[in-house]
Amino acid sequence: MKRRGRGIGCMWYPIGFTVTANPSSAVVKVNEDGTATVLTGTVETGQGSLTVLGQIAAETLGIAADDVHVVSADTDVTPMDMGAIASRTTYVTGNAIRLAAENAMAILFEVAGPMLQVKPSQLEARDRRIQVKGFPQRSVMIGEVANRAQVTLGQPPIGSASWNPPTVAMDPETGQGKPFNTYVYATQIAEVEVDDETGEVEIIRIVAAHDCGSPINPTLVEGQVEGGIAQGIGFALQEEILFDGKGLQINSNLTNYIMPTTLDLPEIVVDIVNSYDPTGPFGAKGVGEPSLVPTAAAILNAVHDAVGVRITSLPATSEKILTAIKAKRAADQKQISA
Amino acid sequence: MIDVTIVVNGETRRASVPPETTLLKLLRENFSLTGAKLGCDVGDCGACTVIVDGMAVNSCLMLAGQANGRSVTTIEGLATRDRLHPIQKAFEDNGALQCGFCGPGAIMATKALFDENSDPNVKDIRDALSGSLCRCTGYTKMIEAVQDAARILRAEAAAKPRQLELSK
Amino acid sequence: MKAFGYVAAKDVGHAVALLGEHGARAKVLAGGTDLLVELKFAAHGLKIVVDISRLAELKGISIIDEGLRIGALATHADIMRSPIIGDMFPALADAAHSIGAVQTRNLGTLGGNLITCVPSMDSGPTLMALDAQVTYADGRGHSQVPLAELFVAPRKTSLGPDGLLTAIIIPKANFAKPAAFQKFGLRKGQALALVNAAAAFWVDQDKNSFVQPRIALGAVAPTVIRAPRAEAFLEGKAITDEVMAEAGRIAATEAKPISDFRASAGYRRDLIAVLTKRALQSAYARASNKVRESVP
Amino acid sequence: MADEPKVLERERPVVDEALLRANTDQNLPAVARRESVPDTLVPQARQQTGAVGQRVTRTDARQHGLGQTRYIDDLSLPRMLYARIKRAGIASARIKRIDTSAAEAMPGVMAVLVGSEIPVNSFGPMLQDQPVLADPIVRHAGDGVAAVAAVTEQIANEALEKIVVEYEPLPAVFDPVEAMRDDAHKVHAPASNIYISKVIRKGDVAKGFAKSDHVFEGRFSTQMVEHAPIEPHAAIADWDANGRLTVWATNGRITLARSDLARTLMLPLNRIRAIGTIVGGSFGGKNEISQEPVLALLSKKTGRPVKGVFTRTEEFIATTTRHPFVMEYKTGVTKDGRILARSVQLTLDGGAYCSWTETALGKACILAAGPYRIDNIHCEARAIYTNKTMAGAFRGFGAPQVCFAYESQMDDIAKALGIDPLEIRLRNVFAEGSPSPTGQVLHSVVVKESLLQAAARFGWEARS
Repeated sequence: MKRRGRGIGCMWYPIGFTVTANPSSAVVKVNEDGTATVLTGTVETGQGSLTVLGQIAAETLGIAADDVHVVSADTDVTPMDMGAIASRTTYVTGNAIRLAAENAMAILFEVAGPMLQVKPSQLEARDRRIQVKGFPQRSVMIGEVANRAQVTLGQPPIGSASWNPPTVAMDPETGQGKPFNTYVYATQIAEVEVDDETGEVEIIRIVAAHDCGSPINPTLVEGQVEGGIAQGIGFALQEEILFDGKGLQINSNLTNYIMPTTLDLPEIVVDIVNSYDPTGPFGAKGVGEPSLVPTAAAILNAVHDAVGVRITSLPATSEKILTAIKAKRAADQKQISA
Repeated sequence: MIDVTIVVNGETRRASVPPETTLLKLLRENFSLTGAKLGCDVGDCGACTVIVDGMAVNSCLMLAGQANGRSVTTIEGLATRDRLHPIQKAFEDNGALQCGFCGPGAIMATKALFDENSDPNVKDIRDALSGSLCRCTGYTKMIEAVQDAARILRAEAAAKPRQLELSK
Repeated sequence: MKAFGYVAAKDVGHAVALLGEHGARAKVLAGGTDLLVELKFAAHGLKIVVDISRLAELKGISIIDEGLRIGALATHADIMRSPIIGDMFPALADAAHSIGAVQTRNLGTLGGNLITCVPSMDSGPTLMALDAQVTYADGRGHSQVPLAELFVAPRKTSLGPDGLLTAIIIPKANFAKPAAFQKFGLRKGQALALVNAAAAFWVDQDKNSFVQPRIALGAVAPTVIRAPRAEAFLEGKAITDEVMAEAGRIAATEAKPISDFRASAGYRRDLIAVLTKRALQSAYARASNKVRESVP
Repeated sequence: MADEPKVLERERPVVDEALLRANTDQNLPAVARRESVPDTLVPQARQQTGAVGQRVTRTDARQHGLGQTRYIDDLSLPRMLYARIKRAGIASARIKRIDTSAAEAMPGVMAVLVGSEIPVNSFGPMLQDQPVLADPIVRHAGDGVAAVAAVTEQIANEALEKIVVEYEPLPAVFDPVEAMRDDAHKVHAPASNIYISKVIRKGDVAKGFAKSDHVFEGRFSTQMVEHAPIEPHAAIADWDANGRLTVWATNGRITLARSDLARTLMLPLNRIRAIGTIVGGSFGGKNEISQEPVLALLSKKTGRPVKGVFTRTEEFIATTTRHPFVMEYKTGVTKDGRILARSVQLTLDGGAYCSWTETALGKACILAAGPYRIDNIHCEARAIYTNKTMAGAFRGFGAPQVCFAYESQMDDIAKALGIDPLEIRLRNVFAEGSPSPTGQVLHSVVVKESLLQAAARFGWEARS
């Protein structure tokens, strides 16, 4: 018989390195037509980081994502970056790019001030224009300002900056300290069906509500969470590197290392929790790693809800679950007969 | 060495290769068509998927000699100079790919699905993509993209006869 | 892959001659989904690969005097798409569908699947439950044997070094015999069977009882096997859930599953009982639907 | 975030005509149509300001879809050679002798490399305990022992078979709990197998347990997992005539890759250029160097660029994995489900080398108590060497393991006390300003909101 159950997994997760400095540097160059080029030493590993970083630069410069080109991952060309790790790119590299863009913008404001006959501090960048705060009709195209800065005044609008999340070392005896500058939170709820004759788990759906601060790009946030859940499902139910008695791997291939396929994944619903972190770029934190953290917990709690067995060792293969179901039946029987 | 003549993306290509050359190697190394990827080399991951005589196959599991005289479509053969194939467009619009390495294979598997079934349901789509392993996306947006592409292609197919009429 | 020679066989005779000439140093290439994997990993001393994939005489699915002939080169996709099979032997189409994924089903052939002779093959049980025969060619000409006689041991068939499987035949007497296939793997897509099971039987409409029941099991013994005691138990019995469950339990005692990294022998036994029961139930559901369809 | 997004007119002071043409040529993509997005946001997100918050399509999506993204294995340089690494295939041994002569004599083999030729044969983000090629101790079966560069991959593979390695087998230890015993084989003799430990202590757990109405204990364990990116590790090294090294690598951290290369090769940093192309999936598995120094030295030896691409088998046996954990949880609660005390012991199986274990251990230890306000916490964690594939960085750094444990126990507690699983979490979760287990005052805390939002979307209703 198939039995349904539901389970919650709730978690917290930090952004950036543990205590250790993990700076990012960035260079933002506003071109003489008002487009921009960003240099970053991080690497695109599929998360969409270059897209997000371009959006952060664009937002700061008051231009559109398409106006920004991001150059990355070349130690001869791009400034240092601790890289695509620890869910830190949006938060740390994003802050560095925001600051670098602000520095480039400061040059443009200096140039635009006289053009608009106001002080630089009265200016803002918006809709590809530099405009007087509160008087959007008094404005000039960014490209015009950038061109004047570079070609007429000889002050190319180039900004660079670094950012490192502030931390406080942990006491070696008690671990007390501030290892990270910020954390994200998430809940996933799984609904499963367990076949009590075979132990097979079918995941019906997973609902995820993740905090990533304010999302820079909701599509990419959802993509991270959906992908993390798929990895979490593998971690919960299927995947395990196995060794023989001599320490040689038995299943070192994708035939026998059981990664989820399209047919193994349920419907996934992703919600982004309304949140704003003032320490992140435009309120953003990160989302890469946390996405898979609560998945196994949610699934195993749902299995427990469905058939009343607590699986304490992962992966919860159908064999483990059936064995536990049989043991529970035997124990229940005993209780009845006793 | 064996001589093979293959129509690749509509163009007749010839090569002389050692018999143990797979179709994947032939495409990538002899024809410089690097869209199909080597992910596992044993037909598990589907990153090397191409269409041979209308069928999606793992090009890592086919010898060049087996493909001799056949017609092969690779990811490079989908878009025209002016236009993305609707599947490619839908994958892009939906954010269906992340690292992108499985993309060419998944898109070719989708193309083969549409050649057989213009109105697939989610189950059909999951079945058609079960040979394309993806570690990034959880397949969710990929499936949405396939549904989108199917809608676009059906709409285009429905519009075609009308356009012909109008042009008369 | 290491170097080897390659010949595209012109016809069955040519292929058999090449196999006879090179013996163990020749391998047959049909779909290639197993062979290429083997060649990529094995430190083979292979001389030649005989490509039979273009031999038209080994293709096609058609009705002949003896029954249904499935050419050895019919791919799993061909079997899934065949209207004749869909109509008469949906269990066979289910088994084909459970193999690999689209890409490998388009390449992999029925003959190739059988000839690998791995215990977990998905094509074997249903065919065995339908009393299939296989035809083959070798230096002595053409022969036909029951499928069960093809299987000798894991990765070992009864064919000689120059033997070439040519077709699979399901006898006419079993046309539209209600049958079902069940498989249990470690995942739903691209799964290898931990256990698979097929059941086929006629229903005596008056007594609602089992007639000529067949149960075949995969991945639970050195080769695909029948479960004769379970079959004998069913013969003539009224069809009930309890009887089908009992047949499953008997079948579990007839198998000799092993423990390996995928599952323990004990778990495989549990699965045999469940899958056998479910195959019987599902075949019975098919039989009932057929009856309903035929009622005007 | 900025105001209402706007689609802008393309109005350019300079060279606008050319730019306009360029933009039309690009056939700018629209973004996904999703129910939650107002229609006005859908078209031309790439053209909108403010850019933040938009469903902008990925900058690499077009090339991904066309199959035009160039991953390392798609690149090839003139006169490029192919490298393969011979793996030990034995988990614990001393290499007595390596005979490469037969391989070197093969036509098409251009160079062979062994560990003793590597200037500084060790690397690692925290402890530099991992050899580039084992010399002389093999600590897990996936250790590389020799490498070959040849004109084709096929020849390189055949050459590997001709390299003869003579091993003296050493005792081995595979179970982390066994490895902690004094008499266990020392993976990095004479050092202890317990190579990192960490403690977090807050309040007084003994008192907390004493005050608790119920105490729950549980032991949980998790397995070793592979990142399994679809793209295998790949790199090309080109040591040019000026003594400058360029390395294209599937590496998510080129800054670190360059310093590791400089260290292992004893080169100044300015003579190394590390380039990361788009990586075909990492998940933490491509956070450190692996074959890059080998390729560099083979390139130096041959004066030709050298490419190396891991096989799928090598992806499993020769790259990092997720740490298996053994976790002991003890939790004291009041009868209404408030957690008063939690003690946790974590044992991490680090495999043969440290890699990113320190980070996994640290994060696991900090996060082990869960997102809950608990006044009394004691968490101890230690990492253990075994003769297995090394564990390292993997999406979540120990958090999925501890979350599995603390959330499983949370449901057990809820069930025993007859409290709804959602409710018991709501009673315990952090709020804005809550102190963390390390005494940090937390800000931007929305854990309660995430619970309520997920529950609402799921349709969670308490059962009586």
